[in-house]
Amino acid sequence: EEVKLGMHLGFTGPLESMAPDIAAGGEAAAKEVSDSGKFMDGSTVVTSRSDTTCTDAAASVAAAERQVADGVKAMVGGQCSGETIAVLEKVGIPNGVMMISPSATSPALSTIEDNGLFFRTAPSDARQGEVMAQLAKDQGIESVAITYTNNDYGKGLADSFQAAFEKLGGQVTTSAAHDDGKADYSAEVAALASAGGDALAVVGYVDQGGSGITRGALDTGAFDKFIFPDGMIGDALVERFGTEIDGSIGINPAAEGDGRAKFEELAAAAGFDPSAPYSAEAYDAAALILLSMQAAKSADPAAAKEKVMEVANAPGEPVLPGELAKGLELLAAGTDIDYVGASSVELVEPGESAGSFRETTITDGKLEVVGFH
Amino acid sequence: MDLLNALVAFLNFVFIPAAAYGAQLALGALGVTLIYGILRFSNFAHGDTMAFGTAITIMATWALQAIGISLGPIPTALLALPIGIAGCALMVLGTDRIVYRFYRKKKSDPIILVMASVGVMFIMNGLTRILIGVDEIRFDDGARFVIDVRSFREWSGLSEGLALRTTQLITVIVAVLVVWALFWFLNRTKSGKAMRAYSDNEDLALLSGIDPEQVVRLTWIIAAALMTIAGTLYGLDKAFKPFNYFQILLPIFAAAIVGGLGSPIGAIAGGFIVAFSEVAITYPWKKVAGHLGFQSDGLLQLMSTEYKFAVSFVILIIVLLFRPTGLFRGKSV
Amino acid sequence: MTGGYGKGPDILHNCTIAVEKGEIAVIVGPNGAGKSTAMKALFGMLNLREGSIRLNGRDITQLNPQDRVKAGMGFVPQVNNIFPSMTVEENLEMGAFIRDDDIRETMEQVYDLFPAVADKRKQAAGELSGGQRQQVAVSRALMTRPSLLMLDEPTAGVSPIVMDELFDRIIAIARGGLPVLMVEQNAKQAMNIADKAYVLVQGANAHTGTGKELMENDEVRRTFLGG
Amino acid sequence: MIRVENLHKKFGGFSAVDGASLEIRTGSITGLIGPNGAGKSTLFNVIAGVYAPTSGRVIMDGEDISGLAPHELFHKGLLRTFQLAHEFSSMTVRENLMMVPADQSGERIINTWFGRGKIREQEEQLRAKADEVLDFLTISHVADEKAGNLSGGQKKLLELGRTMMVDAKVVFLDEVGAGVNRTLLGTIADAIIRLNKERGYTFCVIEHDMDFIGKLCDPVIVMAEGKVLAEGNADSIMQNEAVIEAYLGRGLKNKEMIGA
Amino acid sequence: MATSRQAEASSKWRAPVLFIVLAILFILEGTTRNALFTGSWNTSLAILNMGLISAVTALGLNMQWGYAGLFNSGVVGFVALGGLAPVLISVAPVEGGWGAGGLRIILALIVGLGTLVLAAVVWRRVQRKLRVLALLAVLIVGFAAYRWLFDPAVDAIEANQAAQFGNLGGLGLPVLLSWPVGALFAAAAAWGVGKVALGLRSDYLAIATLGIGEIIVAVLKNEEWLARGVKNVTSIPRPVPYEIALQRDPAFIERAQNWGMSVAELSGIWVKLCYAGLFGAVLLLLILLAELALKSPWGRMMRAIRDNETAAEAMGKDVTGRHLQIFVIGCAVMGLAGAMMITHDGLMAPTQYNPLRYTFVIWVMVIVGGSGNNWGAALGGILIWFLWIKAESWGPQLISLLTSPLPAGAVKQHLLESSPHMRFIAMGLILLLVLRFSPRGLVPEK
Ligand SMILES: Nc1ncnc2c1ncn2[C@@H]1O[C@H](COP(=O)(O)OP(=O)(O)OP(=O)(O)O)[C@@H](O)[C@H]1O
Ligand SMILES: Nc1ncnc2c1ncn2[C@@H]1O[C@H](COP(=O)(O)OP(=O)(O)OP(=O)(O)O)[C@@H](O)[C@H]1O
Ligand SMILES: [Mg+2]
Ligand SMILES: [Mg+2]
Repeated sequence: EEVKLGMHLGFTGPLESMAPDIAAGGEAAAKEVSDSGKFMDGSTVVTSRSDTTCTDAAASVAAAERQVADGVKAMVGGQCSGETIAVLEKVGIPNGVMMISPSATSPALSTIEDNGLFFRTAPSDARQGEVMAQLAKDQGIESVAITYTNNDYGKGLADSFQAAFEKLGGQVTTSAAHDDGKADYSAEVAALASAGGDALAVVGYVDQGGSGITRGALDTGAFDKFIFPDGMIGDALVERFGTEIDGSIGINPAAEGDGRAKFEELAAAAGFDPSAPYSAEAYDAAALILLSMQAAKSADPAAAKEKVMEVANAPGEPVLPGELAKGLELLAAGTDIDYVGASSVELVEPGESAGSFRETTITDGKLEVVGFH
Repeated sequence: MDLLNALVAFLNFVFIPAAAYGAQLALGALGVTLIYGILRFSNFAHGDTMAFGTAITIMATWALQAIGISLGPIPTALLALPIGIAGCALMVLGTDRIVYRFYRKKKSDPIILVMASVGVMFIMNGLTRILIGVDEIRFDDGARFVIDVRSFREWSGLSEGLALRTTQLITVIVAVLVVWALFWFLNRTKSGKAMRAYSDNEDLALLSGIDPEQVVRLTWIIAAALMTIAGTLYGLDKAFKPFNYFQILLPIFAAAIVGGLGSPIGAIAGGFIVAFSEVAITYPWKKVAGHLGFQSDGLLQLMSTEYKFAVSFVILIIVLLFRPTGLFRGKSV
Repeated sequence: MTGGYGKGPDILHNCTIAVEKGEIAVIVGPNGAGKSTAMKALFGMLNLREGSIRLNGRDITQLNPQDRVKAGMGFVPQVNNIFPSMTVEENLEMGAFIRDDDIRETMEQVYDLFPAVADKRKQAAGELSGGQRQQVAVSRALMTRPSLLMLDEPTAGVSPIVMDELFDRIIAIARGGLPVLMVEQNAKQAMNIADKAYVLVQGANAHTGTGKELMENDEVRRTFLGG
Repeated sequence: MIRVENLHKKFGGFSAVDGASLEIRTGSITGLIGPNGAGKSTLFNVIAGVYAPTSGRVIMDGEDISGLAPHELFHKGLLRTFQLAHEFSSMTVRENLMMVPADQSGERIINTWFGRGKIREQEEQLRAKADEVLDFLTISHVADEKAGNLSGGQKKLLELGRTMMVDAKVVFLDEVGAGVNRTLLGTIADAIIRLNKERGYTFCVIEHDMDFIGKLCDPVIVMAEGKVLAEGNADSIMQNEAVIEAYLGRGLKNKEMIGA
Repeated sequence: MATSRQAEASSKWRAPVLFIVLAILFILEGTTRNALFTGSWNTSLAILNMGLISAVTALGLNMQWGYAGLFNSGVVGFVALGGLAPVLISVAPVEGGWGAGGLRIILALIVGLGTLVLAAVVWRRVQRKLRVLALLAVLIVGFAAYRWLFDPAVDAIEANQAAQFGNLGGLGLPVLLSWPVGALFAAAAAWGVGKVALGLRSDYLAIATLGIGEIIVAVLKNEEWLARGVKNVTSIPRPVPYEIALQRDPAFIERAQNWGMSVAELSGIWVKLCYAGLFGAVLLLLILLAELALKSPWGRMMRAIRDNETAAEAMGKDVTGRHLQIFVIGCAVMGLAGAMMITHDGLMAPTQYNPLRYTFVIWVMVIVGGSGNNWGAALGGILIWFLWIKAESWGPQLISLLTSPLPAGAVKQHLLESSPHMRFIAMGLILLLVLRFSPRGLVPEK
């Protein structure tokens, strides 16, 4: 049998530069499973890409319909929350297609009526905001300025960070949005500089406005210490700013263990950037879909969806990236597994990442892991 | 001392960035205005053509860097510019030959040309991405700063810093040079006047012995040069990312319009007006006021930065209400 | 010549027009007869379906307009005959576009001829009054120093005094050896100075003769020249 | 009656109309002549509401109408034609005429949905009227042509035709004659006289053809450099030295060269 | 200028034939499965539904551009405003939302508007010398009062159950009611915009409206109290049944079995057909009204104004008034389309309103279809939307076809990776081809 898996991501549009690495993560997992020959009695996995445009719900829905017409059983996606909700309501649920999003973080997805078909390996904004606030406080930061990318991810995370930080007694001097892909960020930088603060929290994307703001803040000497959440963490960050951002804090979902290292090896072999935001989550999303099908012994999402939580969480034998064959074997043998994956997957109801986070500081122009939370 | 601090803060956060941004917009607007003035349509492919020209310049820069050529403190990309311009010129001339010429011959409505330019925009948009990818690319080398914050603080002893990037300085200088050259060309040379004549009355230009196709070619070549220069300077100063080049179209058009479409001097003025209004009106005066002795809890911000481009558009509309064809009397089709 | 606009019907039907050195030829005819169309056809701004155009014995039917300018034809169209946003002086410079020699002398001559134009030399031509524009348009064509001057209703909208001046100039130009072909509605004056006149009706030659002859022809006078 | 009081219109620093005062009597055919650039068209444009006057007033039947918009003046019965024809180029010649009358019930969008019957009736009347006007102007053969394709003179006739579609009080004609065949111009003159006699239109006519002016106008007002230079009946004007000097001239100097 | 509007004699069969071609495309999409089509009625109908909405939007734009020559490039803003209506009308009320500051906000808005009106009056009435001073005084006082009323109310509303709501909430009325309300929203905004901006000329108006469109979208993004801003409003009620409910309905299951289709598939098709019926009815009604208006003296007057404003004004037509009228009507139609779209998506996400998709593509629809012709605009709307969606899969396929002769390697790899961007190239090519071979649109104005 040939199981079709869709990579439903924003290949064009504002996040077009992130999508290829995310897709590559998902495809790597699919290929690993397919090549192992152990997937559902020698079934193969075929992936296909479709474009969500990230912003245009109608186009995303139409593309997803096409995937379903092509016989796709499950999708890794969507990439952005709004479009994901539309696809879930209009395509996923009516057709009974399972969707695991690597990057949609909106709280609305937690409460949505999803018929049990939707999961996400991305952490929720609320939890990350709290961790960020705690870390900042621990580093002795008393006041911060926040700039966030003007979408539901940025706004949600900025809000939860602000609430948590203020609760801990910190002061938020300003919280202002920036739009991605704009020509110039001088005005934003000037405003943030004027508001001041011990550090600047850049809730954005590393290859988008987030970098533009950081660049401006550094060049004008407005801030020299930054707090970077998951959208900003990646090799691109240190490549771009190097030692200039020494002493800044980074937070991204990951857990202790060698999941991450294994994923990096595997990505190097497959030729994509493992540090790119959400590509590890995409690997995990694809792996979870396929492992749960294996557990259910059926490619039918209706059956597989029941197994996702079981496969993802303890108890069971831990499975890391690159070990999917082992996971398949164990499941075939009826043994329970605990999929850890590249981003330490731990799902809580209603099917989203519990969120364990890795704290890094930037030292000598490198991301240095400090601890896990 | 505090007065100086206030002044430096203003220069550092408002004046210098706005001046550089204004120069970038002005160069872009100059190209838009030229095409509008002479070929009589709003070229929506402008942003994406800028991206295309820049992409070629970047590849040439890489080639130069690979063989070890550099300009010392000045970015190598400037050396690669002629190649980028040539590539971009070939591209737009080809586009004109395949697309626009047909409508020109048929004397189509300007709107048809505008729509054709939307088609070209889509294609350029895809081509650039296929050529060089969607990722952000930095290609500036040489010295980053003419003045940097730390050394300025040490030198001056002020608490505020001042930064001037090499690219900012180059942008402003190049903008001034280009504008001057364009003026000289349009108002003093025979070819330049022929271009204006053509834009005024095509049939009569023909009757005066002006070869329309030659005028059109010349226009496209100059426009390609302007687009590539603008795109490259912008990319040097910020970073190159194809997606942003579509987004910059909006402020560029705003600049061209405030100044008056078809008027080169208007394009320059427009660029600076848009840039300064975006940066200055949304600037929180808290810090400057603090240095001047007024402590304030609020940010003293007239308008939040979320609405920054709204500011430039409101200015645009007000200008147009009082001067319907822009500050410097542009044309209208 | 036979021809028409685009794919539309023929507007000129087998129409013949000729002018010799030193002559003034005038075309008259009712509105819409095809006079302007004939002028445009001579200048190559319209596709001829039949017939040919010769200049000094050379067949120029295939030349494009700007080559005809180089071959020595100067033309003032009936409408849109100036560059509105350029100054009057620049309009004249554009008239001399194909010339590489010094144009100042010609320009002075033209200014002498039309003092009203000289007064406004720094003003944008689009801001001039109707009659002033007309003068600028004729001036522009003179700047080419053409070997054939074609004027489409040069006196429309100019005041009597200027019209007299214009006709005077045209006579002088023609006597200087430059053939002049013009369309006129001010038929009485035009016929007076015409060496040759054509009456065009619906794209075809209806009457041909010297100006005087046609003036004396009752029928022509009543139906085409008025009064 | 229309009275212009000390009217000024400046473009930048240049006074195109510089203190003109004149009167157009009801029922007259007033001629307005003057050298090129005297400010005649500008004066028309100010009266017709295209430009606001820099200073001065325009009074129509005792009411100050300076600064009113052109369409408001139209409703007060003041019509004008343009020196450079302003046709509706993509519409047929007949439509150009049919669109003129005001208060067509079909011009209210609501009626186009709920009052079709009445519209049809009105349209038939308009059509008949337009055809009548076209006939009169000898251009009925181009009734279904796009107006943009007309010859220069035909466009001029169309301009005039539009003013004949409604019952105007005052009609301003800016160089109807320029570019119009002289035979036809004679016909137009007759038409103007007839409209003036039969329907009581008042006319104000700018024209450079002195035969036309002579045949038609009384009184004639001469403008020069933005001011009124002289006024009187056609004959006296043609004898007026100042007018001859500035405007009429003394005929062809080179006449003797003709036929030489 | 005028030449391109001249009709080359075009056959009266042209429009029907093209509509039949379009229908065939949709039927192929629904029935045949190959490289070009998916062979799924679900896909076909999904495209059709959005196509119908696009057609309505295009119709609105066609009224402004095609009838009156108004270059509105702020389509995105008016579509977005219309989209606000389903949120405010049909979403369930937020507990405590109105109580927290609803009245105060309304008061603030009234004060804000009042200030502007007063400013305009002052500008007109007060004599020259004092004008600027008086104006500034009114504006400053008004702005201060507005902020004093507005800010606390916003804070209170946004603090109310911030994570889930933080907005005013809707009225819980039937969603179909929100369609005319969406039209009203857009019309009201258009009236204000038109009062200010319609004096501008062609391209200047274009850029001004482009900016206004962006400003409206920015308001929707940033004013959370209104519709949650970028945090989106989801689960907007539907006027048609839910697939899931149908799938559980025994009668429906039986019907599916009778017809030999899977329940999931039939439920999808059923729901989409319901939408198609609603959207189609709206579209046809609008075309009918528009055609009646256009083929009457009103339409003639509009064309005259489009052709030559100066002359129309001299012929007694109130050009400014008519422009305002058609601008408001056109925008109302766009607002209606916006409300329909949000109802169809079930989601209000302001980040989706980008000008490329909601302004330029709509323009492409009108021009390709044939500006000035209602049937043309509708045809263009549906066709371009079809191609826009299909380009998503055709683009990559085209590139894999083109690269198939290339040897495997970095270049081929790079090209394949870039294949999503073929979408734009394909779209551009289609546009250029249509413009080339039918520059006045597929169904030109007569
Ligand atoms: N661009 C055009 N396209 C199609 N038909 C045209 C065009 N220009 C003129 N015509 C038609 O050609 C015919 C002759 O026009 P032309 O301008 O040559 O007349 P004319 O003799 O110069 O008249 P006038 O004395 O009024 O200027 C007219 O019937 C007119 O409708
Ligand atoms: N928009 C304008 N800007 C600047 N100057 C103008 C403008 N319009 C007219 N003028 C000037 O005003 C003067 C009067 O022009 P107007 O058109 O009224 O003359 P006219 O009496 O109608 O002449 P003609 O008989 O040649 O039509 C001219 O010198 C002209 O240059
Ligand atoms: Mg003619
Ligand atoms: Mg005049």
